Amino acid sequence: MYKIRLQEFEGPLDLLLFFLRRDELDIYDIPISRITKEFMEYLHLLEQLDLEVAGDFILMAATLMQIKVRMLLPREIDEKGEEVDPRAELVKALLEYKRYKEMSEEFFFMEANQRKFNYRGNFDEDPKQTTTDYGVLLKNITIYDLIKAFKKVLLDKPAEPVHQIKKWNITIDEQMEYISSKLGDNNQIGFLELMIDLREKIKIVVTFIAMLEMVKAGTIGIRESNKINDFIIYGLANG
Amino acid sequence: MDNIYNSVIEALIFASDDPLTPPEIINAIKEIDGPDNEITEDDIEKTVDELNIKYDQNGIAFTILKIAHGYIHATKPDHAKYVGYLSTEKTKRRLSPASLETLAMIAYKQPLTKPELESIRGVNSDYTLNTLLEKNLVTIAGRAETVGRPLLYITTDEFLKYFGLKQISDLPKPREIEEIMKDEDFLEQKRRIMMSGVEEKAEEEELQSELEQNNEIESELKEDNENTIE
Amino acid sequence: MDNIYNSVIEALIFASDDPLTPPEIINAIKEIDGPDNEITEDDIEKTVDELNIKYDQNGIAFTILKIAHGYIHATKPDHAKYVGYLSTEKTKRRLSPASLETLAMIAYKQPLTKPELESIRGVNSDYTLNTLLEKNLVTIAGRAETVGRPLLYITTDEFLKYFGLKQISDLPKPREIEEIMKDEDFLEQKRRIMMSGVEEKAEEEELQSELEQNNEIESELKEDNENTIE
Repeated sequence: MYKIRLQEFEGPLDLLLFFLRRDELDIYDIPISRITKEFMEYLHLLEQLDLEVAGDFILMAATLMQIKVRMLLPREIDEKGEEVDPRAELVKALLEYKRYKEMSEEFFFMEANQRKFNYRGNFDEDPKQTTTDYGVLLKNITIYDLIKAFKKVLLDKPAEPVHQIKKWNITIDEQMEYISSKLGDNNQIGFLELMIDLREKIKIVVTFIAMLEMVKAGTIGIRESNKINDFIIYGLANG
Repeated sequence: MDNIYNSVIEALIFASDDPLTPPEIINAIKEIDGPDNEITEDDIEKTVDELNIKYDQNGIAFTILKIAHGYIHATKPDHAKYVGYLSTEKTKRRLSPASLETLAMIAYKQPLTKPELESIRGVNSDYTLNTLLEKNLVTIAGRAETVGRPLLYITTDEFLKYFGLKQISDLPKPREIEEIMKDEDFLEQKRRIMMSGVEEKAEEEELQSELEQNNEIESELKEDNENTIE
Repeated sequence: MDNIYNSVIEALIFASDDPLTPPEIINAIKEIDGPDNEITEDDIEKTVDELNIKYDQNGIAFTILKIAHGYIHATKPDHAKYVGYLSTEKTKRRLSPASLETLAMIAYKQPLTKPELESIRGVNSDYTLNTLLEKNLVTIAGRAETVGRPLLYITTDEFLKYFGLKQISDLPKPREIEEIMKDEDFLEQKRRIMMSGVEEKAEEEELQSELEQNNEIESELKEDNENTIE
């Protein structure tokens, strides 16, 4: 039995052409029974595997069977009184198919030739002067279009998180000195009073940290105040 | 360096999608003509200079630029306004994917209001709608009778003309789209499985028939054969 | 036509990534230099011919092709192997026999419906049609006036570009049925019916002429060949 690989056939017509060519059969006198036999053998390979493709092949099998039966019957007569060959339709279909199949081979060579041409790859650096002729560039574009476009860009652009790094113009050491200087004659100061002159949030935070540092180092102490939300900072001698 | 490489280098730079570096050029040549080829980076630099002189002398409208450690072709600045016109024309001609999406929705569901459109697309569609109106691909056809009486959008005759359609009903129907665009992967997979299956099967079959000489079909066909006049 | 336009036309074609049609060139020139400019399509054709002669005489590695109704610069085929090594073209897969067959039928009989196509091919063609639509080699152009009003398929400019044709009428003529009928080739196998045979042969020829001694690339190409998609 002849080994057949399915992917070499684009369909039942292709397969029939293959049989005809392989066995050097005459297309105008197709030995229907022999071809049908070959075809059925092939169909047997296909039928369990793919219904869709097999569908096309089954249709052809049915057609072949029908032709075979009609070959046994007395020939039909056409209007001109000539015998109609039951194979005529099939032959016509085969020739029509072959006609374009041939051209697909031409296409194959055209494709191969065209693949040898390579097109230009990089257009980025071509100097383009686009701004001088406003008439061309801004045709049909109004101020309204402009703000619309601008708005769209703003809307479409997801807000990027901004990580701004700002150098503190203030140090903990400075603020420790600041606290010491504020203790004054009484050697003490209320927390709110200490902070009241500080305008920037960062300064308040740094001063608070400086205060904690000083408490930790034992240079100052903290005690309750009689005011709500306040406390007293007092200096410790010999810190 | 062999002179034929002038032309090879020129072709390589021409066709490259990115600035082409001398090592890449050398690599390509050695890959094709063997590692013994003695072409150097200096040869390439010299070739590029020669090519540029040749372009100049012959009044050719482009040149080879050296940028980012590589070479690329570019048109000379003299014609920048013409080239610029062409490229802006091109970008103006192209519909963005978003516009196309909007256009498709309107085409299939017309007449359609903006709220309906936006509820389908899930995004604000003012911009794409305006683009389409401006390009005269869609137009306004009155107002809906629903609350707020929103404007109704339909496609234009230009739309039909552009897509070669006689009437809106000539658009591919969802059923037809389905048919043509059947899950490709699925079909491809099926085809592959089928092919390898048939191949194996064919080999098996070959063996079997050689050994046994009497599979079902054959006998069936033999019967058939006996009843046939060829 | 003013001689300076030689250079402008050259720059315009060089800077365009798609085949540039004569109307596009004329339009660009008139936009910049005013509508009174008297440049014609014949002028452009003549210019392109002159440019190609100049390129030839000066041994320039590329040429202007007339394809897909327009003009585009392309490398001469001589250096395909070097360029192919570098470019992504090499990985671009060729069309499968089924796709070529389907394309041939649409190209010659366009506009063509799917039922007509399938009756000539004898197989369901959804998958190949979808592939060709996806690759923009064919497109839908309205509906036939026949029963069921099936969609009509035609080839695109991309098709022309892919096969290097200027227009559809430049396709090689298929043989008449009567010619095929008379032809003894049918028995003589001059024409191969199986594409795989043709493919191997073409690949062989290509390899012989292009890649004389390079085994590595040879095997790569063969692999490529095996990977053809529909």
